[in-house]
Amino acid sequence: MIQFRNVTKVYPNGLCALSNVNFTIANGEFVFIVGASGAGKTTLIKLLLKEIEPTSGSIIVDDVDLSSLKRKEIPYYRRKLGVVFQDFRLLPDRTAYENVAFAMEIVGASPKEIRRRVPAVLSMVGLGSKAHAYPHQLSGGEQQRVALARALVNNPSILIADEPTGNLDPVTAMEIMKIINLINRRGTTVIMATHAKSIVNAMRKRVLQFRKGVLIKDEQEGGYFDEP
Amino acid sequence: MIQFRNVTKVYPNGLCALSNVNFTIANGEFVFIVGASGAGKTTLIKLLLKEIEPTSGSIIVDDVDLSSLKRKEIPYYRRKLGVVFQDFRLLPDRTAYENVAFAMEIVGASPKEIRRRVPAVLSMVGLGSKAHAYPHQLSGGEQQRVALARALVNNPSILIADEPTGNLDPVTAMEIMKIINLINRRGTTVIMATHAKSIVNAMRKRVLQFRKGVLIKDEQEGGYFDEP
Amino acid sequence: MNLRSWRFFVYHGFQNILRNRVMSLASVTAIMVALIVLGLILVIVVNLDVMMKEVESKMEITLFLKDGVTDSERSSLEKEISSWQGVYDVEFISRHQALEEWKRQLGDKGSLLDGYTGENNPLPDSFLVKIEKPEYVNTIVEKAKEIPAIEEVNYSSKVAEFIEWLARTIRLVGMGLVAVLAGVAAIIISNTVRLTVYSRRREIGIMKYIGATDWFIRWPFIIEGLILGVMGSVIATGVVALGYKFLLDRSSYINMRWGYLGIFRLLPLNEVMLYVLEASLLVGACVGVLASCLSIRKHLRV
Amino acid sequence: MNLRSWRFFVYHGFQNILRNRVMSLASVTAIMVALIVLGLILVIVVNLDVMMKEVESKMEITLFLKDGVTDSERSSLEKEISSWQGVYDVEFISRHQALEEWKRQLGDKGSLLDGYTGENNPLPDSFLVKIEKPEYVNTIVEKAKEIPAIEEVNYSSKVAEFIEWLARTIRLVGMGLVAVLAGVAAIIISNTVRLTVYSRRREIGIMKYIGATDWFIRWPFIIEGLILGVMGSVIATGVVALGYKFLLDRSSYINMRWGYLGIFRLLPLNEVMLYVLEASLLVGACVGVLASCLSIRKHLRV
Ligand SMILES: Nc1ncnc2c1ncn2[C@@H]1O[C@H](COP(=O)(O)OP(=O)(O)OP(=O)(O)O)[C@@H](O)[C@H]1O
Ligand SMILES: Nc1ncnc2c1ncn2[C@@H]1O[C@H](COP(=O)(O)OP(=O)(O)OP(=O)(O)O)[C@@H](O)[C@H]1O
Ligand SMILES: [Mg+2]
Ligand SMILES: [Mg+2]
Repeated sequence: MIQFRNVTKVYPNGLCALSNVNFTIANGEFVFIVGASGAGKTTLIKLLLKEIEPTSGSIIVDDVDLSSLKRKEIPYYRRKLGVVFQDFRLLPDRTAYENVAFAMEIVGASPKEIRRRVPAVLSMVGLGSKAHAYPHQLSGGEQQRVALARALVNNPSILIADEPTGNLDPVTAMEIMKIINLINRRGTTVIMATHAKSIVNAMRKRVLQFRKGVLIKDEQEGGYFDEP
Repeated sequence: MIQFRNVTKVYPNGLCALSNVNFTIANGEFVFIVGASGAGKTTLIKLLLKEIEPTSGSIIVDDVDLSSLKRKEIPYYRRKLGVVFQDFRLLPDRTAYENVAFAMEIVGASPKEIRRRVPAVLSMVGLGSKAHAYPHQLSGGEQQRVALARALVNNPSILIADEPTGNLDPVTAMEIMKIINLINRRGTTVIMATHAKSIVNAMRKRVLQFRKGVLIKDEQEGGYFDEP
Repeated sequence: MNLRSWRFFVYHGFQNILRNRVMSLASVTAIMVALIVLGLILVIVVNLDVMMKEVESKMEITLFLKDGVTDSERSSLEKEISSWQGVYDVEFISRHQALEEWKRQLGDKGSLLDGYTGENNPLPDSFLVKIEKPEYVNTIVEKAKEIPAIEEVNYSSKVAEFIEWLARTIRLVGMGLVAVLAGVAAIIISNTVRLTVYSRRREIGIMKYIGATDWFIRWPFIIEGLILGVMGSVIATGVVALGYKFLLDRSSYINMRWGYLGIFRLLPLNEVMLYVLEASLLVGACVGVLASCLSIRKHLRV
Repeated sequence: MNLRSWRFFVYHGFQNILRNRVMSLASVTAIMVALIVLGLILVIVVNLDVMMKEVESKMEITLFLKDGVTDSERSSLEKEISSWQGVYDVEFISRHQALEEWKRQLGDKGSLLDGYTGENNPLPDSFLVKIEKPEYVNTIVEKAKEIPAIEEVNYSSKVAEFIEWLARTIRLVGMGLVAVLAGVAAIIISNTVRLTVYSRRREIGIMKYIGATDWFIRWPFIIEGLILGVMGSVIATGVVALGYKFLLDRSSYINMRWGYLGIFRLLPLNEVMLYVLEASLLVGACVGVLASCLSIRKHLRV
């Protein structure tokens, strides 16, 4: 369960990226975070990842207040989350395979397990043939899918995806959404920030819409609402 | 005028990203480059920018064969092009303003001209208020718009944009497309790689569609054709 | 930390080096350069040290005789001393000669000594003993001290004192220089590693965001630092050894010209190089590891 | 390249430094450290050089007299020489004394000279002239040579020869060390700049892709290298100067102990530091610029 309680984030330069945000996401839910460019979607995800701290308010994940997490506990908390970053954040000097394997090495998986699971996840996102390419040898969409594979490989209990289809053509995007939906059906909570109106409208899931840091809509089975 | 003549690009690892591509783009045209992820769109743009060399075939821009360009002439050739890169390529240690101003400094614009033009272009892409933020302080869509502003600031005769709306919500994306369309009406050739089906279908411009490096469709007033 | 993790760290330590060849090469070069200088200084100091000790001990020894030693005793003593191993000349200097010499040394003020003549002469008779090789000095001094007719053994002089001081100074300055250079090496290496880490701060950030623990991130860097340090020190020792070998091969000429002074004798290769290898391995490894540790710390705060 | 471009380059050179503080600090430290070592060596060599020259020249001079110089001529000559500036002692050594001394030096083989006695003695009479300060040596030698009664002027000896050799060796080794360290500094600085450039290869790439000419990209880096080099050398000179000042302030104790040997006299601060400043500015600036040039070249090939 994820809870945002009166969360406000003001960046050091005085910009208020989120103001007084409240919501609760139950385990196993599928939630779209939408909003115009600069609305605060990525900020919300960074807060959830404890990459940045809220200026006020508290964020509670599985009954733990993130602000009470000790430095040492943070890595273990993050392992619960699988994250697809908007800027991918792949290790530039490792191949697609190694990038995904690295996420498993971190949690201490055995080499055997790694050899079994990594190729499976890579071919799930349609990159079976590109396993040994370095990020700079991959197209934008391919990099994005490597990021997704890395997020999924450890079977996280929460999948957070920031614009995971931004660099994908509609067909590939739909395939990716099918995978994410499948993951969600197996019990993983999914939080996905996106601009893809067609996807949001097609999936009919819960939608949290932001405008300039304010949560303006929280709708079950919602659609993408174009602001004036 | 831009001409691709039997252009083939095989990457050093043996991957054929473009095979035997032929097309001609007249001055002042507006062309969408579409295709699935990994179809070769970015490769095409990199070739046009002389960032990479074709394996065979020739690329002719304004009657000059790119392969005949001397090292010294390349920068001057590139100044004719305004490019929005898929990965933005902003200078991380300069503000939005400075990134755009830098493109003008390169061509030797006067400080006065720079002070006049940069804020105008930034507010055109809707970033007037974010002029003094560094790239890491900007959201994904904002960075993309800085990249667009930089591409436009020198009034290039050819605008090349790789996925310029990938990180933008539909409303902002439409505004950006209006700007690009306006630029095109003023006589600038526009070449835009994109996945945004709705935009392609709405604009009714010439569409070049690629599949695995092969040009499979070249249609005036075309639409986005979902492959099976 | 189980074995698998360690294999992982070592593997990635090496992989880091191979993947970032430019950086690694730069680091190794910096370490190597610093350690070459260190080695050079060490070689010079060790050699100078030994040389100076030789000069110091290659002194003439003066044996002062007791009063009332008879001429026959004297000449048998002279014969005995001459027969000792390492002695190549024994010269008798009578108290009268000694007085003359003293007067000469005093120059102007020689007249002060005019009061001393004949029986008045306060100086003792003495032998001036010249010694072949410095190794014998101590034995000879010991032996001489045991002879009852000998009052006192004196093997120092103003010049000897000065040379001693010079040796001490060179040793001191040399050691100081070595210390300074070790510091220099440390700064350079830590800078290099800091740059390496700095240039990978993005990577470090990524690792953190996908749930790597601090130590998991740290170890490969530390091992990388260790490897770089050890590589640098091995290469540096090799270079210094080659240079020294070259000098040794050439030293016959120098010895030909100045060998009779007996002080320019270079130590054998293996003797010197052991010091150098030890010192540079120690410095290289420690500094590599320390530099890594310090450098990562800052960038782990995310 | 007009004035505006230059202002732009210099501005961006400085801005690069300010924006990449970690890198710049690291670079300046590396340059500084290298130049401090360089300065240190320079200070030592310059001082040793002067010291050794002093020791060399602080010799006793022997003036050999012509045959047939009468006693009265001799004593008036002795008085004249004594009156020369810088002479503090003149001692007459008769040919007989000289022969005795020679015999003594030959030791065992002294008997070879037994054939020489009285009129047979092949040695000339001589004066042993002791000189206050080394500056006077040359003048005195010149003056002495002009006196008709003086056959020959001899101011060298085995010891003098050795000291001369030592001085030459130290000068040589010192110069070699300075050369090596200049090389070291060059390598370190070029490494540092290479790392800086390497870490900005993305930026360089971006500039190229938006149409910047090679020189437009190069200049700010070159100016950055220049600034870093100059900064490093100024700081290094400062540090060396401070250290040297400290030593100077302390040197009174050393002078007290060994001053009578007259060789441990440190050169005044400004005299030494001028060398150091010049050398380190030159090396710092040149290497900074060269390193930048070389480093950028590779990354401009895109
Ligand atoms: N480090 C920062 N310092 C200052 N302001 C920031 C920083 N990061 C983001 N911002 C600002 O906060 C606002 C919200 O940014 P955020 O990245 O959350 O937007 P977003 O909803 O993800 O937008 P997009 O869809 O374009 O990615 C933006 O206006 C942005 O400029
Ligand atoms: N440097 C490279 N070395 C090897 N293969 C490469 C390299 N760059 C791209 N490729 C491959 O070439 C193909 C075309 O890549 P390109 O970047 O042109 O695709 P794209 O059409 O832009 O895709 P996207 O929409 O995902 O950005 C991809 O399969 C990619 O993996
Ligand atoms: Mg975002
Ligand atoms: Mg692409």
